[in-house]
Amino acid sequence: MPESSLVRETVRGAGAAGPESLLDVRDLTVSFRTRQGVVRAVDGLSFSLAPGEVLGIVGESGSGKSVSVMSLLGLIRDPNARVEGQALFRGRDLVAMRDKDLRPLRGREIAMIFQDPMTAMTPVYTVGWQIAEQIRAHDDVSKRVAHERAVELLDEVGIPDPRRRVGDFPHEFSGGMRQRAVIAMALANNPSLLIADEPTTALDVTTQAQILDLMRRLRVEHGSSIILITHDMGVVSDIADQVLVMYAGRAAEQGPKKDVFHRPRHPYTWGLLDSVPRPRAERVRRLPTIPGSPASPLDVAPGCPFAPRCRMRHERCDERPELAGGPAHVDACWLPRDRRQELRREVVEAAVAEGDPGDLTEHGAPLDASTPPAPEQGP
Amino acid sequence: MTSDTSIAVPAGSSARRRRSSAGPWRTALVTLRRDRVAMISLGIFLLVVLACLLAPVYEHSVAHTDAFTSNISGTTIVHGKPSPVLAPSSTGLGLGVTPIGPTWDLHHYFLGADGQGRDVMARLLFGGRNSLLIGGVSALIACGVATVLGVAAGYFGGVLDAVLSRLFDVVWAFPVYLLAISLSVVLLTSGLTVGPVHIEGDSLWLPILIIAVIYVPYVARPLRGQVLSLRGREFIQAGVGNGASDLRILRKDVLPNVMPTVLVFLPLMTALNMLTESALSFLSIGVQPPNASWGTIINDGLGLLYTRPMVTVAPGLMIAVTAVTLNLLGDGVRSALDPKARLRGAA
Amino acid sequence: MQPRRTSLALAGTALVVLAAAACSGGSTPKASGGSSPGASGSSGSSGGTSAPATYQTQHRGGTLHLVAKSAGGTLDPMVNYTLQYWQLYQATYDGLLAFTKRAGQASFTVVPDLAQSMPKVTDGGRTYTFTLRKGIRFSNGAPLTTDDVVASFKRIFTVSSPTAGTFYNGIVGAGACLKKPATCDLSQGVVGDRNAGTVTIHLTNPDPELPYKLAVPHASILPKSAPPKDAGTTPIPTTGPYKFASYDPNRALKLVRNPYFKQWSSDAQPEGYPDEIDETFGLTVESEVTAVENGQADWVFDPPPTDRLNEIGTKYAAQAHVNPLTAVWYLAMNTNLAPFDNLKARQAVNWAVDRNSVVRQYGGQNLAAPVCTMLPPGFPGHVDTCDYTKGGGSTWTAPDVAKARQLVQQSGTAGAKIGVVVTDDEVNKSIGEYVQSMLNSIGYRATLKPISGNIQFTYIQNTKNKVQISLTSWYQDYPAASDFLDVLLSCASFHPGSDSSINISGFCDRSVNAQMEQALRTERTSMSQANALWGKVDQAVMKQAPVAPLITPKLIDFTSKRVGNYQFSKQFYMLVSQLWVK
Amino acid sequence: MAMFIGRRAAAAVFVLFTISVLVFLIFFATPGVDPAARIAGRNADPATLMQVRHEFGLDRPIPIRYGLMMEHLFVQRDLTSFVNRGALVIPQILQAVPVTLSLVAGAAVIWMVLGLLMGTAAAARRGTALDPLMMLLGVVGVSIPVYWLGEVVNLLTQSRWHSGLFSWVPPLGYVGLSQSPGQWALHLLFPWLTLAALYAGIYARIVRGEILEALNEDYVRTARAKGLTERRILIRHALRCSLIPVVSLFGLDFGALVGGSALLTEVVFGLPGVGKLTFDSLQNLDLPVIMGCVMYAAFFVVLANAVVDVLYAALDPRVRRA
Amino acid sequence: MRRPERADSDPGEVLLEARDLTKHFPVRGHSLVGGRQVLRAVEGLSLAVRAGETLGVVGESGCGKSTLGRCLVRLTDVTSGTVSFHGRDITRLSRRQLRPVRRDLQLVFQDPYASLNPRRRVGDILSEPMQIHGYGDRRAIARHVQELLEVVGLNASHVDRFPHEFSGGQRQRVGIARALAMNPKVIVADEPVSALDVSIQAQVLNLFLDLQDEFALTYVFIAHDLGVVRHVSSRIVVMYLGEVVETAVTDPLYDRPGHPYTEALLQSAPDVEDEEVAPRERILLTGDVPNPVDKPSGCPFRTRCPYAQELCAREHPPLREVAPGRHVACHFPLVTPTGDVAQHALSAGGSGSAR
Repeated sequence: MPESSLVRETVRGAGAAGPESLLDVRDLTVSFRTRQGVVRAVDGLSFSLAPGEVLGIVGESGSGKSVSVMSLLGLIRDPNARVEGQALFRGRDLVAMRDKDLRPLRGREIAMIFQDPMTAMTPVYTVGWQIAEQIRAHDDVSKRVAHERAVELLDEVGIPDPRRRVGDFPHEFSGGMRQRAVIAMALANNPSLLIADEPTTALDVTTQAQILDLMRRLRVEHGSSIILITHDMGVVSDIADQVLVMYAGRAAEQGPKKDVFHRPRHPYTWGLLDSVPRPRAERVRRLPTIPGSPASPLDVAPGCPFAPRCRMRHERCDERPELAGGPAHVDACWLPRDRRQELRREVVEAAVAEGDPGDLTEHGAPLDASTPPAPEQGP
Repeated sequence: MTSDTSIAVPAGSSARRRRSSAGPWRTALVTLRRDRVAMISLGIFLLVVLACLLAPVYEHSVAHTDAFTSNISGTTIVHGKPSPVLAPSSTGLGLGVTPIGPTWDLHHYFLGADGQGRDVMARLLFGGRNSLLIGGVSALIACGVATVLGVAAGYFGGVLDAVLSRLFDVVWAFPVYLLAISLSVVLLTSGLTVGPVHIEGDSLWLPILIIAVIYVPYVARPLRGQVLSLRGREFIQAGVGNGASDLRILRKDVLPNVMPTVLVFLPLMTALNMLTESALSFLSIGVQPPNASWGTIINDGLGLLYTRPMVTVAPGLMIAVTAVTLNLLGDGVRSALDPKARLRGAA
Repeated sequence: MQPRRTSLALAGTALVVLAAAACSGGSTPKASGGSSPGASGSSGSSGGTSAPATYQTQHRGGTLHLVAKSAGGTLDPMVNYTLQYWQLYQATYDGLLAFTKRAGQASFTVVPDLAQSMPKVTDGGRTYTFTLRKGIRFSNGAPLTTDDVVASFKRIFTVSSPTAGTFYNGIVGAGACLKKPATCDLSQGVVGDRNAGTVTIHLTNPDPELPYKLAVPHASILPKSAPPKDAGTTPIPTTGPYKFASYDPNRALKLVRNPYFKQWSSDAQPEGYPDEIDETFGLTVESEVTAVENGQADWVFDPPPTDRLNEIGTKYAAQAHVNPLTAVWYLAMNTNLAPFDNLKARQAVNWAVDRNSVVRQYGGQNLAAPVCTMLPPGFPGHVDTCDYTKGGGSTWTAPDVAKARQLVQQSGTAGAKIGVVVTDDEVNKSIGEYVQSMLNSIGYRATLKPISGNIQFTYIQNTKNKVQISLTSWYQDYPAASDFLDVLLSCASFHPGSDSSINISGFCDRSVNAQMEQALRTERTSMSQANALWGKVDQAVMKQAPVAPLITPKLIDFTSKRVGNYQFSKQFYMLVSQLWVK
Repeated sequence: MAMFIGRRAAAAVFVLFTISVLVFLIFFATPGVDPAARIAGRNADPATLMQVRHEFGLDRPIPIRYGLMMEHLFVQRDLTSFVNRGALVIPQILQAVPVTLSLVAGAAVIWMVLGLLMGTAAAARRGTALDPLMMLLGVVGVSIPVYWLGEVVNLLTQSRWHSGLFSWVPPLGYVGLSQSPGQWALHLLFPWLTLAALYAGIYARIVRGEILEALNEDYVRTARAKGLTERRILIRHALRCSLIPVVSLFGLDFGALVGGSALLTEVVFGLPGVGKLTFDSLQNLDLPVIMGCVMYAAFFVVLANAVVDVLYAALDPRVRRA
Repeated sequence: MRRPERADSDPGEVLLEARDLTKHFPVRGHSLVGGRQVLRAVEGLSLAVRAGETLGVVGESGCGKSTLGRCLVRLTDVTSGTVSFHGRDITRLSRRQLRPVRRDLQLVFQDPYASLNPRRRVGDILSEPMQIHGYGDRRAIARHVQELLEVVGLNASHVDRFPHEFSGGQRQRVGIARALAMNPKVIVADEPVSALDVSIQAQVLNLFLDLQDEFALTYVFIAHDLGVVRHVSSRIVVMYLGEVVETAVTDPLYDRPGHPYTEALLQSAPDVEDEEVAPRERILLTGDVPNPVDKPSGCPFRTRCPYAQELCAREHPPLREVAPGRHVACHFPLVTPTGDVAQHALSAGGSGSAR
């Protein structure tokens, strides 16, 4: 684990969580009651996070990545939502906690950054006011002190001339500066866990690079753990230690970054890696694609959720695969684990060569029949 | 030739749910139908409308009365005994003549009589027709005119927009009742002649038109704003990029997208216009006697407020109930069609 | 004169020659009434005695609170033409002559006021000579002199007083003054002799009604310093027991005692009782009545709303005073427009109208009585006849709708469209609705046009507006038949195309007109003969039926519990300054 | 800035001009409205009538009459009423303003407080019975004709229950604040409540809607993630941002009411404010006063629009901007 | 599997050309303050699009690339300069005169949600261009609509559906089908994939390429994603603050950027590394893009440029050919005429903030 030396001294609860894990999520399920019945936006998600570690959660829209972390902080206010499972943060179960008890944790122990810096700050208060508010929400300090601290924080996140800019309103900041200010706010109380939900998606590439750089630096300096949510494999590869690939509310694959990026095992991970055109790689004639559209939480296949879009789909996929293959690197797929790299090549070739497979209207990505993969025996 | 992949149906569940394609209109209708408050309101509103439509039936077959003819010296039956409809006072100085109060007998002056000895219940029903008609038709006209003007101002901009916007400003800044009263005073005495069409001073069209004119800016201004933002939208640009004429873009792209807002306005405007009509009638410049509207019945009843408050209270309650149902229905329509629409604060 | 809210002259009223104002207009009803016996329970009830009361000092003092829906316009006594302020002018301004300020019939008597005695009439009725009383001062302290009198008469013309052309046009020089007020020169018409203290008025023709005309507020004597234009809201110094202290037409009017007043004649100008009198404007009549009931105000100027009558007549009977008025409410039919250019159509209306229904609309038989002629019952010249009552008779008993329908059929006007123009207040509109309903029942297609009381009266006069039938009323100005018949129905009163054409029917019948002229001439010699002639004129008019007389109304005065010494002058109604609040 | 003020002023002048011309034309298009005969008096001699007509300039062509009236109204400021002759229009209006202001300001305080409380409470208690109940109450308020409510209130407080429950209620009318603050408030109490009943509901609904919308905003999520209390989130963040549209709407309503839209309430309660003055002048067809009132009202509406812009800037820093 | 560089081998005729194109927007300060200012969205820009090529336009938000796209298809009027199509100046044509041009010149929009009228059925949307341009009778139009749907990989039975019933990718296919309806020669695609999920993005990109092959289309492809632009383009235009800073054939540009800005863009782009490699050294730009209302003097990029010198503040660098086929607007380009990396760039880059 990198940077473990930088972990702050923290008091750990006596809970069941392993001594090194800061956050231990087990079987987290978030479901919504809708007119169409109960929809599971997150379905049995488990992961753990060590202090100082960066976990990247990757997935497309609707994969449940945001919902899962929001549920940890009790930020899902929908009365039709139901959160189950366990999320032990320093031994205390966040899921079971009442909002009243959870509130002191929010912002102080666990801070969060959201996607759109344009709308993340209340437009009618100055940036400094909002940072000071964050500080004073948890620390009993005077307004002056909080204000001074806000100036320092702005300086720390690289806002030029912070003493002047602290009195600016959010709209007077550019997008990048706003995201820096949001980060400053998140770091104000030195949280041990920072959750960043698509922090760079709305930013330009040059700004994105700056922000990622900033996060990398602050993580070292503050020793916070980070959960980074993104749809961009490039961003994850830039910063994460651990990667969790989500599809349709479930983990498709998770493990250390190196393993997931260089020896990806799940066909969905393959797709994510291969279908993105790369600025620095050789150009290809056609991009290998994942057929179909991301699964809607309203309509998840009963077995392997990815099956309808999978070129390697077979009968076994009617059954739900569990995460397996561990210890550190696990995936939820019925394909034989030893042949995965080989199969990946086949898929790419098939994807590129293949003509239009026709409209896959209702669940039915035709399987590439040329290589019927041998199903692996149960997990 | 083909693209390399196939497409899955997006919101898969919809595949199960629906056979044919559900347009935004139908979706809205479904949403509206599920809105219990709106549906109950609609039900009550329709009941009121129905009752008012049946006014002649009530008048002739139930109450056996004439809602528009004075019956000053007539008699009716109360508890089986004939009593005068208008009873002169026989005590004290013998001053004043008091109409009969509510008998709660549907056949004989259920809600009592007014100063002319007419059946208040029957007039209430007839008055409701006029109130609803004026409210509804003026709302339709106001919304219709406002749509045309607001869309034109927003879409074409430039001089047309400047002229229309100033015009809206003028009507807007002209205090509602002042404008209404000024127009009414003139029109009620002389009627209105536009080309070959002459509208008599006692025509229902006068209050309808007056109220419609007053409220045009209330609808036109927000619509103009909406069209202004719509004009920058990409699907309009796409139309331009295809070489579509303004008329086509207006018809195919702009109108269908402002219609929901207009529809949201409609029930709310109807309620508002009904209230305005009653206020005008209160100032004696709405519907002209012996015709009735709820407002004029209130006004008639104010002369009897201390002796026969029912004459005033009943139409007041009818207005309130109808306006409440329309407002609630409007809320339902809004959440079904255009949750962001703002009726007020259009400036 | 009339009780209506505003009234600028318009509304109001009155006028006519002599005395009391007649008025009508569309205003609200004024009720009146006392006819019925025993009606008012209060002390100085209606007709009251005419014996001069001795001043009761123990009742002196206090503040009298009057309420009126709205102000009566300008405060200038030479311009204002409303009953509302004429009533107050009785306690403030004086003319050379005055109507006796006493209850009952005595109030029709003219007595000397600022003049020591009744004028000396010479030159065949063309010259009147007055001698001023001595020692009278205006409320600003200035003594009253003959200069003030001369200036006042000139001022009638310079301010274009409403009656300048009808009351005072007989003064020598008046004709030129009417046309060019700026250069008005009455030096030949009104001559003052400062040393002798006399003022002589020269007329171009004899005018037996001049004393009445000099007793109305338009002939008030004002200080010569009074502005040569309508003084508006600025009070002009007074000679009477009170003066105006402040006036805001949107709020209130306030009268306080005139410190220079000393009673010189209890008949012409008695000392007043309250120390202060204020009149507050702006409440609805409904709340005015409530305020009086709750003791928050002492008297309501406006007629009470019909829904309060019963309450007033029972619970507050002791505070209500009902007095009969010599007035008539009638329908004026335009004799120059279809269908009422047809005699049968006009007669049909007279046959069909149920005057009892109108009485009920007005407030019941204790507040009004049916009439058949223009001259009200008890009025000089009145004869009990009724051409249009079911089964005949000399008084009205019931309508004959069948006959009316038949006449309509015969006239060939059946199915005609008729617009009934009434004012939009409660009572008038209500009667209007009845009339409309009645017209429909005899075969017409009638619609109702209620219009603002402020314009209805001029609107129906102007022939350009093509009014077919309208509801209006006339309140006597003074007890002479010419006030009704000559003013309302003579050819001279008909001015086509003008807003000021009091002959609303546009009725001009040569023989009837000749009869009227003869009656007028007879007045110079014998009033009783003249009155007999007027009675014939009345019948002749009704044969032609240009009008349909409906009712004669009564007036209710509603006072608070603490008010005493109520006295009703037939001329100017309740004597405000004589009320006791202590 | 100067540009902005200039543009605004030009627009305002245009609006006022157009409205005054309209009023003038409407007035003289009405048959029977010619004030000469009314001023001259019943059965006036034709010479007198002509004299009056001349004196009041009624024999001049319409454009000149218009010009004269405007000159008297704005330049010489000595325009007088046709009906209550001698009563200057401008002082009449100025005198009526405090009454209207008292009425509207008091009612505004009540309806804003009620509206904010009800709206916020309803938004905060969304999903409970409180929410629909309050909203229904709001709708009822909007749906009742205000004059009717006023008359019923008067019936109860002045007559029916005056001898019992409401014996403390003073008679209708107005008492100046400087005269007696207690009586001032007492006299205005029911007018305030009546007028506020109309608006409180609307504002509650608007506040609720805005807050609910604000509660879905990202910044509220941020605030929650900051660990702020729900109360603070609701009030300092959601409500604060919701105030922007609410306050601007308030400015417009307030302006219109001060400008005379409180007419019905003033008439019913006998308050001698601008609305009542307007009403009376219309009843009397008193053109100078009508003109004055209309100008005044339009001015207030235009002014309110401008003030709302300033308010907007004060409340919303995005508009303020450097 | 490299894609053949058609533009290299066979430069077609110039179809669409912009000369000295300038587009200014008046900016009214917010309601209370501020006079009129001018937002210089595009300034003095020239480019030429040749038949059959794909011209990629990259740049960060606010660089004017979308405005450029709209000017090219005359969706907005230009402030000055000309746009010509097939050699004909279309800058001043009226809407009526433009109509025939529009058949050949189409735009595909960024937001698949905003670019389709939510209240019209797909069939209606697709048949609109045909109705406008008189494609044929109803049945012909209906048939063609079905063909179009199939061409873009949608089910022909979807004609009666509304846009909201489609996923983002499918909507974008509808948008493409609409652009194809009248068989255009040039399609200007404005960020056509940036709103799509990554897995869908690849599908749509492939579709673009396939359609180009099938219908011999010419594209102007506007995007901010360097990978995407590289994938589809044969030639690239890099924009910064409304100006072209570099233009070159795709691969050389990506291999050896000639303008410091291009270099910074490339280095900033996050990328998945196939193998474990040492973290790349990269130059991070500091600060944000300046406000286009208030552009820096001289070289617009100088405020953020690691190599900026005093000359850059003084003089605006013209766009000049620094190597064959390669134009750079920089006083100190990073490549020499032979295509090598310039010396100063190496040194500056070395000392740059490699973090």
